[in-house]
Amino acid sequence: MAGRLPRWLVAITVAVYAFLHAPLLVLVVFSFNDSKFSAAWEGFTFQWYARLLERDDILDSLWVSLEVGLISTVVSTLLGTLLALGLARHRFRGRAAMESLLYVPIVTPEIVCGISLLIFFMFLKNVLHIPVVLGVPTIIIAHVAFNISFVTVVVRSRLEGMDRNLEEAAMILGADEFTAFWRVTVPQLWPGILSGALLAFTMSFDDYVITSLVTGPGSSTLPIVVYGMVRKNIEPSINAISTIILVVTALLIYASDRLSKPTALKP
Amino acid sequence: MAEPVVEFNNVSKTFAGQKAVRAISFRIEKGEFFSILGPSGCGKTTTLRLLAGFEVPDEDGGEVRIEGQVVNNRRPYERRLAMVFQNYALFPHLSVERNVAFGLEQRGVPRAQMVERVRAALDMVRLDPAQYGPRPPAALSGGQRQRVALARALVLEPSILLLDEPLGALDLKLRKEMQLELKSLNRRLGITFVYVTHDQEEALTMSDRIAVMDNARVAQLGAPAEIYERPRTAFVARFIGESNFVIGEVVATERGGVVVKRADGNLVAARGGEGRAMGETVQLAVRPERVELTGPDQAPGGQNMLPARIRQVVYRGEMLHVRATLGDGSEMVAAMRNEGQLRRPVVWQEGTECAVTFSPDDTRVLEPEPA
Amino acid sequence: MAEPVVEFNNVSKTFAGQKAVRAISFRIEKGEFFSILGPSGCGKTTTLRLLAGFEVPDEDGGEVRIEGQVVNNRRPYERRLAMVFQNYALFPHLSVERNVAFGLEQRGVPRAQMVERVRAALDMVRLDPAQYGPRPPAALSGGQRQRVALARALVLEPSILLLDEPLGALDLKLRKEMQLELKSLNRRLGITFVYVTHDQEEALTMSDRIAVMDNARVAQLGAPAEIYERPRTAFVARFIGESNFVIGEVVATERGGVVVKRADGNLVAARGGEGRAMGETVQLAVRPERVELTGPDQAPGGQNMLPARIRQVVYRGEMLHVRATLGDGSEMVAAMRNEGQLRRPVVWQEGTECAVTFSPDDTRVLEPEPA
Amino acid sequence: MMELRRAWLRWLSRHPSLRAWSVMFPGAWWLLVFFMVPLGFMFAYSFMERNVYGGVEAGFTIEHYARFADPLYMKILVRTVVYALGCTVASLLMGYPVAYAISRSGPWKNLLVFLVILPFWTSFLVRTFAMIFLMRDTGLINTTLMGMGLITEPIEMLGTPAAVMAGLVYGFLPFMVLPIYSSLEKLDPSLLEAAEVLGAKPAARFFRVVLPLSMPGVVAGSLLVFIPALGSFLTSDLLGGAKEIMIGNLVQNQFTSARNWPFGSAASFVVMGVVLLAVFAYLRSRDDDALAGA
Amino acid sequence: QGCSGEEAKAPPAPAPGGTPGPAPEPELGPIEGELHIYMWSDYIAEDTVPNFEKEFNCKVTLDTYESNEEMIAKLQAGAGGYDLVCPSGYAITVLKHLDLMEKLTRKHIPNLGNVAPIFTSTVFDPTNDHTVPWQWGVTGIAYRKDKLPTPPDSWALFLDAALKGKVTMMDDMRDNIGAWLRYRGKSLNSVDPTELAAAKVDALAAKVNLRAYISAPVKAQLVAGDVYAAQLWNGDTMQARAENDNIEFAVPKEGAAIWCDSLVIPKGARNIRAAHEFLNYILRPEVGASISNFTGYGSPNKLASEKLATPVPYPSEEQMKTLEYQQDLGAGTAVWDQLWTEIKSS
Ligand SMILES: Nc1ncnc2c1ncn2[C@@H]1O[C@H](COP(=O)(O)OP(=O)(O)OP(=O)(O)O)[C@@H](O)[C@H]1O
Ligand SMILES: Nc1ncnc2c1ncn2[C@@H]1O[C@H](COP(=O)(O)OP(=O)(O)OP(=O)(O)O)[C@@H](O)[C@H]1O
Ligand SMILES: [Mg+2]
Ligand SMILES: [Mg+2]
Repeated sequence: MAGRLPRWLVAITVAVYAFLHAPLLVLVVFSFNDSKFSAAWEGFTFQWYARLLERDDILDSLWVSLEVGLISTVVSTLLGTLLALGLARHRFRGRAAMESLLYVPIVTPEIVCGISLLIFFMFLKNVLHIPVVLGVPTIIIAHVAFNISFVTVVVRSRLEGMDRNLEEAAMILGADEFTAFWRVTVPQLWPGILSGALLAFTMSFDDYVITSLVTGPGSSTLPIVVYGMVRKNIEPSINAISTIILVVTALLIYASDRLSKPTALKP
Repeated sequence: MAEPVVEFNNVSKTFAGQKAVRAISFRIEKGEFFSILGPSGCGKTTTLRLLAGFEVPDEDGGEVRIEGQVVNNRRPYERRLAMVFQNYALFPHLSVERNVAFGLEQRGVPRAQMVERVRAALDMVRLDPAQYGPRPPAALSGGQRQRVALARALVLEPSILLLDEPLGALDLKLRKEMQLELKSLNRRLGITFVYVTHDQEEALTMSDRIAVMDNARVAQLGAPAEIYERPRTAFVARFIGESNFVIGEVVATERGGVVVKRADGNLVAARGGEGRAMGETVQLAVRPERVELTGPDQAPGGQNMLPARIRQVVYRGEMLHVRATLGDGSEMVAAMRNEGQLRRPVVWQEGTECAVTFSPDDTRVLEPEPA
Repeated sequence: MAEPVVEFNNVSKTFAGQKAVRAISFRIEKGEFFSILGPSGCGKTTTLRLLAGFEVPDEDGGEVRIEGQVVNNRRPYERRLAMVFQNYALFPHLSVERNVAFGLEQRGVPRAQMVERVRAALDMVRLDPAQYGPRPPAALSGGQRQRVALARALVLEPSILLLDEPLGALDLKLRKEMQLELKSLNRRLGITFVYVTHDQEEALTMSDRIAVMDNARVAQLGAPAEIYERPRTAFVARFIGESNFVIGEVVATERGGVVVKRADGNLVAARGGEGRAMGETVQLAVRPERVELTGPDQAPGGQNMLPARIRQVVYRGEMLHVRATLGDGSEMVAAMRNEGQLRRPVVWQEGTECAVTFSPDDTRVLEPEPA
Repeated sequence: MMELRRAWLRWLSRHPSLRAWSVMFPGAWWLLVFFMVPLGFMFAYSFMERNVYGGVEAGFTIEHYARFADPLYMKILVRTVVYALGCTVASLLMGYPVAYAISRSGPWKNLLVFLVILPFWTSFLVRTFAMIFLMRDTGLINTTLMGMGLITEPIEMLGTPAAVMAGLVYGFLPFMVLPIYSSLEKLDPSLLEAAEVLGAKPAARFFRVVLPLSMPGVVAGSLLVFIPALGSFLTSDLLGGAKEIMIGNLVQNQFTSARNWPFGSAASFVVMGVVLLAVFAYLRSRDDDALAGA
Repeated sequence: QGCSGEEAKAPPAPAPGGTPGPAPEPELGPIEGELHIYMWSDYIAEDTVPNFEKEFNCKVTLDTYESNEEMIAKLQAGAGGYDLVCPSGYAITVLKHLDLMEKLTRKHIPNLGNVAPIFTSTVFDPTNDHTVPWQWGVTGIAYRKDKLPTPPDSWALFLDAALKGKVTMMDDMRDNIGAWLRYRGKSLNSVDPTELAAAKVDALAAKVNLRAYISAPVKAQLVAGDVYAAQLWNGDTMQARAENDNIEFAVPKEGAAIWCDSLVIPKGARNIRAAHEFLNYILRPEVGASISNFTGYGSPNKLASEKLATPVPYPSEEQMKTLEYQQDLGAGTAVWDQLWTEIKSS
């Protein structure tokens, strides 16, 4: 069924993509604007990119953000997918309760989540004398905690109504539960896992409120730096770094999409 | 007798209050070609799934043994069997060759050998590895998918192979070729086959033994000829091949047989029926191909003979079925060899008076069906 | 001749560079029971899908007409047909009865009537509406699912009904019952059937006409008896039923037939073969059930006769196949009625010398296969 | 290693409920320890006395919950719910077609999915300021329209509810698109064909087959949009001119300017309670459906 | 890493003015490890930290926060690790109440005497025990002189219906309600219900004219001309003015908030000696001037203030009568919050 999409549907899709990307276009354009306030076009310049080289704090925080984003995405995607699997595939008492608990992190206001974690970490440190140091590890813990739910909800929706027969086929061919999960379930779930992971990374990469509360000296993430700069005024070097991130990810995505061809069975 | 490879002891399985398999027991010997035959929904697939380990018998639902070990709680991958699924269950994200290679990879077969075996398996199911190997299952026809499913199981050369209608989507010619391949694997490698099929001829030609299931129970278990020639119940007689039934009251019992009187007064002699009392109503069965038609007064002696009138001649390829109505309105069918209707049509025409004759040796007394 | 209901004119369909259907043409009359038969992967499903409108013919790929209108670009729901899919395609989110009701709802059938028709359709496929109606398709056995798919199409009583192996997962007995139901719908309501099946007997008994497909082409199109008795090519002869083949050089041509000389010098007379020249090598076919075995010197006159030696007797339920080796090592099969092997075994034993005889009238000259 | 793994699996297979929990354990444990326990502290806080310098003081009171009786807060709650609902509906109407188009776009699928999320790898504030630039009086949209002579006066966009809605939808669209996409992606095309040949026109096909089968994605997406939209606070400030207050602002303010932690916690728990009850009721009803069907 | 303490070649300390008799002060250890500063972003000149690092051979990490409460919450929870933080005036009061500040060791801050007298002994730290003033400013009105007929001199500007949609006020309850309290001649720290009720009436009257409640980001709109007048800080106004010299700053005649952010050493600081060195360092005239030149705000450092590129003169005695520091409202905060919520949601 290579049924072509109706024209109106294509039109809506294009419009939505335009809606999503129009602000990006502005952002990219203004990264070359010779004005500090992005008020109007004042002329072309590379100065904001040059300035990035001086702003160690932006680059440092970008690395922290990437580190936090990647690790927390991997961990939360893994845990969230397993949780979704357990919920979808097994019937046990209190499943609905367990499932609605999943929504707690989603409904909890960020500030409440952040402060409660801060208090919790300090409780561990000062009352239980567990040596907790605020910094990248605590940020990762926090991000995983609020990302698991998002991943689980998304993956769960993909699992709904999925055929168990394929896993059975894998098992009768000699794969145990782990292998069957990895070789068969994961590829079937892939769009769900990918969606969940993308959401998780996005939220981690863009979180300010919670991160600012559980971060420690010397581990600012990009949003913390950006929020600081933006509080006063959005300096175009932020546009420049955003542009670089966009271009690099777009290239990476394109390249990986090109490279990932199905592998043939070769000796 | 040697240790059976597979043993079901009183195994039951219930789905949502409905019994899909009801206390069935059987044993399968090593290297045996064991078929399960039965109407749709009788529990064949469930039986295979119990054996494969996808379903666990009910609590107190008996035990499944493989090579003497109770395996009720053994995981499927620990049972070292292979299975062809009724709905194929091909991995949609893997190419045909990777589907077939899957089990080999799990067993750690070296790469070079794997490629060779995958190619051989695809060849065996008549799929060109070069042409179909790299395709995704979605780009195959129904029969091609079924063959991939078959290849995926065969390539493992397991000691026990479960097949759930593995040839159902194939045309007759290919099916025959596959039957020969399967049978030769069975012989050559000593693989034990547990085979579900709807095709009776297939079951009859290929099997060492057949279990006929009905309504979650095993109705009869035996060698093909035994089941075909000596069906125990009306269900089996009707289900395997076709049968003519005669109902009557026992008027005489002799050694190895009875004589029955039909409602219209005609007597019919039959074999079997041990323990049936005089006056009891019994059902007799006789296969259409054991039935002869003669002129009303040309019936040979020593045969059961019932006067009849030809109702219809049905063309069925190799065979012709002639349906005749008896005096009481019931019907009997005689199967004749089709010797060419265009040139040498059968002599029987609708409305002709005739006699239906059949030997008492071909007539069997049936047991009553279980409740 | 009346306007055909369905017409294919040189229709082609290519998938990824491979022709799945190659310039096929045929016409189907109103109320006809038209079957498509052919080996796995020959393009049957693709043909049905072209007719249903799921596939569009290639550019310059001919035209599909329904009731005289070119429908190449008409959407399926505008074609007012119904179809049973090879893989069932039941809606997993709807119960059995809602699956069956789906098409009626689309047609705005009033509620009360709908319930009645759904119940009738489920009854027709032998599924108890009370028991199975509320179940989701996932809780059905394979054959039960197929029956739901069938009911879902039948309930609509469309003017054209496409069926892609609709009975493949059913046991023989049920299949026969369904065949009768389908045939009666065809007769009673004048529904035009386009029927894909692997079961030759099914095709032969039910069809008005059969198209035998081979490798994306129509190999022969005709009434069942014609196809069975007068296959045009070796492919059709081999594919429909079984055939014995004889190869030789034409040594004489007579009106309506030829005489052929085998490599071992034996002469065989056959019908057909118009336009074949002397000296040309031709292939002849004769059905096993038209072949008789006699003692080496008891062969009747006027028949083709080839000396042979019995190689094997194969038990096949209703029939026995006796395989005999000719002088040059080639093999011929004679099909005999099974008259009870336990009691009245055939006289032919492995190794017996015999004569294979068959009438020239049963022997047909085949056309050479297309490239 | 392998032996250990198999032994473990074998043992698990004999204990079905442990099997479920062994899969869920790591995630559940993380949620419990790093979310529920800390939240427990906050729950306790919501019953304590406020410390005027931040934090809480020992004591027990329900005054912070009682404060919700004030119509002021009810009004805020209702307004927030209206915005969140509007945002959910708009996201659904925009996101569903996009998700559908992506799921039917063959080899471009992954690329299109990434393009949906790509804008979100820039900072929220940066994006929002870019939107402000587009929407303000001397912004790109107005100057373009005026340049083309379509309007003479700039359209006032910033500071209107429409701008807030646009911002909310912008921010949450991927949360709608991705789950729907992932559940549409597995839709078996032969089901659509079956519907079509049974006479279903495009609309019927959509409402009777596609939509029900993608319902898990729609539900997940709607929850993932609606719930966070309830708690959003910056969008309405930046695009709406901060002239209205949402429940998110209220909570945020309690921890910042008002330094009233217990009331802030209580406010969050009230919202959480309402939402979770609704979710729980929904899940229960769905479970019952599933059981009735099986 | 391991910064070896190298005694600073600090300039000779001028005699500290107005400092009471020296109490015995503890000796501080050497400069150890890194110096962690936690402050508002963009609030320090770009050369300040590098020069310090070079001179004292001590690595400095700068982390930023966006609200006093965020910083207080972390200190309050006991998340130490910062050596210097930069609270606003009222936040100093909070930190004091929560006992989260270290006492300064004055002998290590010889430059303390450079601080202008009006920024010593403030209401927040009357004894100058804990704070070193950092930057000061006034919340007034930034306006486009080309768009307004006459320069504004009163908060009444925001009640002028003629400017409907062209003016903004800050999105902060203290600044906003405070302005309306001043407008009626009341203290901007008032908790008197009737005074607050009157302020609410004015605030609501202004709300209909306002384009938005918005703080610093209004600069771009001022530059672009979408907004003609905005309640804003003087320093931010100066930054905007650099882009468009039609922008001017006015302090309403009714009075306004003056503020002064300070550096303090929080409890739990690890590198107290380095923190002192840093405090002393920023009190150098040229360092202080560099910082203020960058931020656009005034420097509380008298010597630095004289060196500014664009002078930000200290308020006169006269002006000081109407300028007022925001003080912590204690229990009154809740009343204000309720009021602010009402204003926002009406
Ligand atoms: N989507 C596809 N892409 C590529 N090739 C296809 C596709 N679908 C079918 N084919 C090929 O087209 C040919 C005809 O397929 P079709 O499904 O019509 O066969 P069929 O006659 O129905 O076979 P079967 O009896 O096995 O169902 C097959 O060789 C098949 O591999
Ligand atoms: N998951 C299930 N839930 C409820 N009932 C089920 C389930 N699976 C199967 N059944 C029922 O159990 C019975 C046996 O099913 P099974 O699949 O074993 O039949 P089968 O003999 O393989 O039939 P077929 O030849 O049609 O495939 C059927 O009546 C079926 O409806
Ligand atoms: Mg089955
Ligand atoms: Mg097919």
